[in-house]
Amino acid sequence: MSEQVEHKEHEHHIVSPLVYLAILVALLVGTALTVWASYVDLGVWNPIIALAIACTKATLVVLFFMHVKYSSRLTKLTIFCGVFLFLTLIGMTLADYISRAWGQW
Amino acid sequence: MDHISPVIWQFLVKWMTNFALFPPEASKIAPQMDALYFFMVLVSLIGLTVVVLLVTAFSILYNKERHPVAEQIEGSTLLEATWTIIPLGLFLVMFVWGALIYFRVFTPPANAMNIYVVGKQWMWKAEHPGGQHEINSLHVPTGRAVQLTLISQDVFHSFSIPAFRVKREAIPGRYTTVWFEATTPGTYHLFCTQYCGTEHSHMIGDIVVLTPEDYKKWLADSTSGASLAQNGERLFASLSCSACHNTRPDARGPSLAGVYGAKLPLTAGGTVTADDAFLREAILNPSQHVTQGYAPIMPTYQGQVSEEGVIALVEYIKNLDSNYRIQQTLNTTELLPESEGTAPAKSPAAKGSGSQGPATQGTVKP
Amino acid sequence: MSTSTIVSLPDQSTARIPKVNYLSKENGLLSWLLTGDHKRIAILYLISLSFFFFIGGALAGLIRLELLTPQTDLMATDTYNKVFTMHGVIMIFFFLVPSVPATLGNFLIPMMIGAKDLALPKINLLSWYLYMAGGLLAIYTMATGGVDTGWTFTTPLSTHYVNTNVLTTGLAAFIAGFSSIFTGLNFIVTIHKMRAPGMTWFKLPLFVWAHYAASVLMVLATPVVAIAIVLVALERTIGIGVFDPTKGGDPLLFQHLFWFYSHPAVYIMILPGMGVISEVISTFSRKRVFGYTAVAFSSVAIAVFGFFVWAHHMFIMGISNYAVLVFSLLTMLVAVPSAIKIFNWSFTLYKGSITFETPMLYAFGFLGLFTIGGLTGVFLGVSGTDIHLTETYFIVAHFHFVMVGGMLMAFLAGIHFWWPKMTGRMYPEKISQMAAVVTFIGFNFTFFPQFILGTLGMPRRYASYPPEFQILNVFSTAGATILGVGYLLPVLYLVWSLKYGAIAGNNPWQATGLEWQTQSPPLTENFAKMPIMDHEVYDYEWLEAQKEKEVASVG
Amino acid sequence: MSDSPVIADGALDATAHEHPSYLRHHFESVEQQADATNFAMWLFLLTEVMFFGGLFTAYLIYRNWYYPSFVAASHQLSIPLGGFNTLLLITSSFTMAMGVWCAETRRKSGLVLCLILTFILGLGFLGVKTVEYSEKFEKHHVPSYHYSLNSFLNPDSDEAAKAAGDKPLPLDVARHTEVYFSLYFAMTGMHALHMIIGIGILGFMIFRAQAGAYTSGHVTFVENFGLYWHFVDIIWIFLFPLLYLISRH
Repeated sequence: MSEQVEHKEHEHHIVSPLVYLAILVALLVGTALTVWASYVDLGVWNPIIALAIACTKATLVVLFFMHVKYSSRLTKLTIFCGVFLFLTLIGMTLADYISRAWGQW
Repeated sequence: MDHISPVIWQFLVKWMTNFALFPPEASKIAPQMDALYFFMVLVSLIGLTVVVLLVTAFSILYNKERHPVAEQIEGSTLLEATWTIIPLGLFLVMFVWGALIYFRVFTPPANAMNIYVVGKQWMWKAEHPGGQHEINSLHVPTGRAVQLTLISQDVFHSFSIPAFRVKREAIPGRYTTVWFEATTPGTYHLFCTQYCGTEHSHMIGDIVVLTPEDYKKWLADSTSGASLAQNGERLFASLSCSACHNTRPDARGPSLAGVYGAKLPLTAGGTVTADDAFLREAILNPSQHVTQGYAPIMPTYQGQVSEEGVIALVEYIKNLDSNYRIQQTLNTTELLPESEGTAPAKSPAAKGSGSQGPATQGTVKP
Repeated sequence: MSTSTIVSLPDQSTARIPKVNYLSKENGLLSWLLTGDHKRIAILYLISLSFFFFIGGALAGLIRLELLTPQTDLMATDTYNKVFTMHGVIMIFFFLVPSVPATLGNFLIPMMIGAKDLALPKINLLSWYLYMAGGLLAIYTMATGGVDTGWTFTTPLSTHYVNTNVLTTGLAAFIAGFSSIFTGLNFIVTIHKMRAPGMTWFKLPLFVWAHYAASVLMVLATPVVAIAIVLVALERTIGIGVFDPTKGGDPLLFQHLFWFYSHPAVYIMILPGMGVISEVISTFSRKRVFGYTAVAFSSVAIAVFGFFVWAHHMFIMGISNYAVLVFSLLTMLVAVPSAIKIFNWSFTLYKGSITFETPMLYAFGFLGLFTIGGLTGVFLGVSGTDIHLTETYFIVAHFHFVMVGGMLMAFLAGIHFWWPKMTGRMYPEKISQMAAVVTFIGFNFTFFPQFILGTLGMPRRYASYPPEFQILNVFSTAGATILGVGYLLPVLYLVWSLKYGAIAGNNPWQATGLEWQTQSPPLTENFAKMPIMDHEVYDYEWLEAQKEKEVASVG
Repeated sequence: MSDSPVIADGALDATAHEHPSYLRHHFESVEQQADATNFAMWLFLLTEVMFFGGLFTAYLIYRNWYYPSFVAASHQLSIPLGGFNTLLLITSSFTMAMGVWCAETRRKSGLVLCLILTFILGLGFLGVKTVEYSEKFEKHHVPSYHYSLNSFLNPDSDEAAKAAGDKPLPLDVARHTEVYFSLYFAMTGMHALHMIIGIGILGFMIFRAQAGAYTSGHVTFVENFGLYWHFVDIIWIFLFPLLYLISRH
């Protein structure tokens, strides 16, 4: 339905090289940041920060290098489904492992 | 009669005499499980009948001869809602009922008698607390809650007693438990139901349910001389466990008296209830379960003790109500050449935070 | 059966199979092996699937023969173990998963949505080659000693305790998995991007909806079992320790990963079958499917919920009790959409104008057997009864009711239903109706006793069993022979009909789908001109009007 | 319901006018083709996400179980090498994105250059990985029957462990480093496999690009390969902190 209309309206968007360059710099800074953060003792926050930086970097790559910012709703929905199911797999499996430690009932 | 082939005749006779729709109910949980089972069968039959009736009736009423022109109908939200909500409601009733039974099957009562079962390719080995061993059979008394603590030495096995309606996997590397209370004396099937390799179908045995008197007799007849805890004690001594786990003031390990069932604070943070599974883990992977106040110096015993050995040790530790037993072990240890102990400490006072005592048992996490 | 029939065959004296069609366009083996035509690939699949089905069926026959007596007298236990393992592997990975999607789905989805082909024809051909590579590897495995882990490859049995061909079988399943991923991916892209003008989502036939739902499962679930197999292979070869309890791994993790695929996999197997049933019941009651949107969305609901229930295969395996509660509850929810479907199909018959051709008989068989299969699934999803019934013949019976009674019935319904479209010729009606009835009877004889056996506690995968179970096993084996006849008959008469069957014409069933509005067998491009969907789906009034117009223009 | 025939005339208009050679017969238009293949690529990446999903699940579970072992084992990895590899891969992602841009704006020599750069960076990554792997081989840190616990039991004998200031691990904790290395090799190995496949395709693309295949308006292949390459990059973005940067303080 909507896609038929959609792919007419979304003209092929060409991202400027300057944006790519900016993203590259951001990614390199992110890498430096994550290495630096790992040497600082932040307790439980260490892995959380590392993952947060990684997620940000991944989002940047997905949005700009992979053009998702300029893509159709269908592509965005597809990625959302993928991430959702990925989290389901991890979340529900981990839920079993974590709740095993709660003992019998 | 002579025109009926004898083979078929035999077959029919066998059928008539052996025909059963469900196994005998020989445990306390069996009638409860069967009640749910028959409720579900009933619901299924009604559901199936409704579908079959609908299809048959419509096929007769609206076949092409009777009803040459079809009437186009979009659907009916009301009807659809009906057959969404009614099945959902029924399924939810079954879910709750089933969950209650699941809860019962896997929550042993506090006074249950514990029997250890080790599964290995392809046999079941049962270890009674009194030291009786059995292979591919299990003797249990009626009227007494029996808890099985299962473990496998190699692959997944599954300990299934259809007459009791209980079944539990024996997993390598971890204890699992199940309990039952037998009600009717007799001999019942024991199956391994998880596929475990070549001789899977021969990993079977008998569950012999005896009256309490007969059971006592059986226990007396089949004793091996030493109880499981005594075997554990011997092992405890020969592995030099008592070199550290003693009651001396300078002991390097926590005293184990009364440790079973206590809540222990861990170095890594948090507390843990010392149950069978924890004791097993603490013997095989001690460094990850260090009790607060002690250095992580205990060596692992993985690969040095068989599952049966671990079971004996666990049983021994479980039965250490006071330090008296350890004292005795210590005395035996002194006979061993590598024992470093001097005279056993006289003070029977428990040392260290290792044993918080069963008094704290009431504060189990909900 | 019934005297009235809707087959409106063209006059036999003048009827001809259209000269130009996808079968006659090119000749020679190469034209088949290098084809990009979805219809030809579907035929390739149909032939190879049937081959694997009969190998799997022969193995099933051996299993039933061995179980005729309580002793292990026909074969040794390890032979028996290999036989049931190969039966499972072949039937699941090489028959059930690809059965309806790869044959009927491949053939019909582009035609139903008015496209010339699937979006990625080369990928489609590639998935057939992957399928064949996997299948032949499985056969090779069987010929060189087989494998005896059960189709579930349970660790640590599969990694450390057997010395049979686990690696090659795993590789075969891995390759077949990618074949199924590519098929699913192709379907999703095609359904999204290749629909004819006017073909909106709610004008898609329910067959397409069901395939869409199944494809989502194929694409998202299959890779998880792929990685599980890779890890098993690595554990077997170089001895890494992800699942190995002696190294600190957790064998239950393998089960989690395996069932994350293998539970949705049963929906991959059954959903396309449900799509077939929707088409067949609608056509032969000449009526729009009752509650089209409900049936469409229930397919999607099954696919979505299907992802969240996998651990109900592990209720007694030592997962946490809290997880048992959650997964059991979710399992109850996934049962509901199937119930909706059953009732909607039943009510499609209401005020219809029903005829009883073979596909309809198979569909009725499906309704009954799938109802039983689905309801007994609830017995296993409820945590309490699962304790007693799991790992026994009850589960075997349940699975076969759903898969053989459901999926295979649907597959046969679909093959008969679209046979005229695929080949341009009718199958012989009387004998095929008989075959449908024989299958139904044989099926019930074979698998119903297994429910009782399971309740009595007979464990599955046993080569020998206590003698008191013999009676029911004899019933089951006797039924299997009837079932075997029921499956052999269609092969014989369908092959016969290729040459001697009556010429079908465009639309022998007076069905409404776009695939019926073109010649049989269709052109390589499917339609002479690009179709435009200007009517509703299952629009029998539109079809009537079309027919009148045709008559008027001819007259 | 209208009575118009299902087969419409004029629908063939789209194919009536001249269409480029790369338009496959079953598509109506170039956009439809590009859209469809792009969507297919995304779906394929979804399967890849789930493929790695199994590994990430396993990683998280065992990291929770055996945290001390994971810490000690991760100290065996070299952050400079890993960081350098991250740098290489991110840069290669950038050059790949630039390649797509060159293809879109029809700059042939630019495209070839970008592809060659990506190719070299990718090879560089694999080269560094080989160095890392061979070090693990020498130290017997590859999980197998020859796995050695020496670095963890006597950290003083091991440079990396000494540098990280590791204390000797008890035997049972040290044993579980094997689980870490199992996952390390499974995850980086699968990643490297994807790199190798990608580099193979890149090599093929360089030749095609030199022949001008992607600079005549048909950029789908380059774009889709770009998606794959970026995906491989993303996986590494997660692998690096998860495997290398566990508790370095």
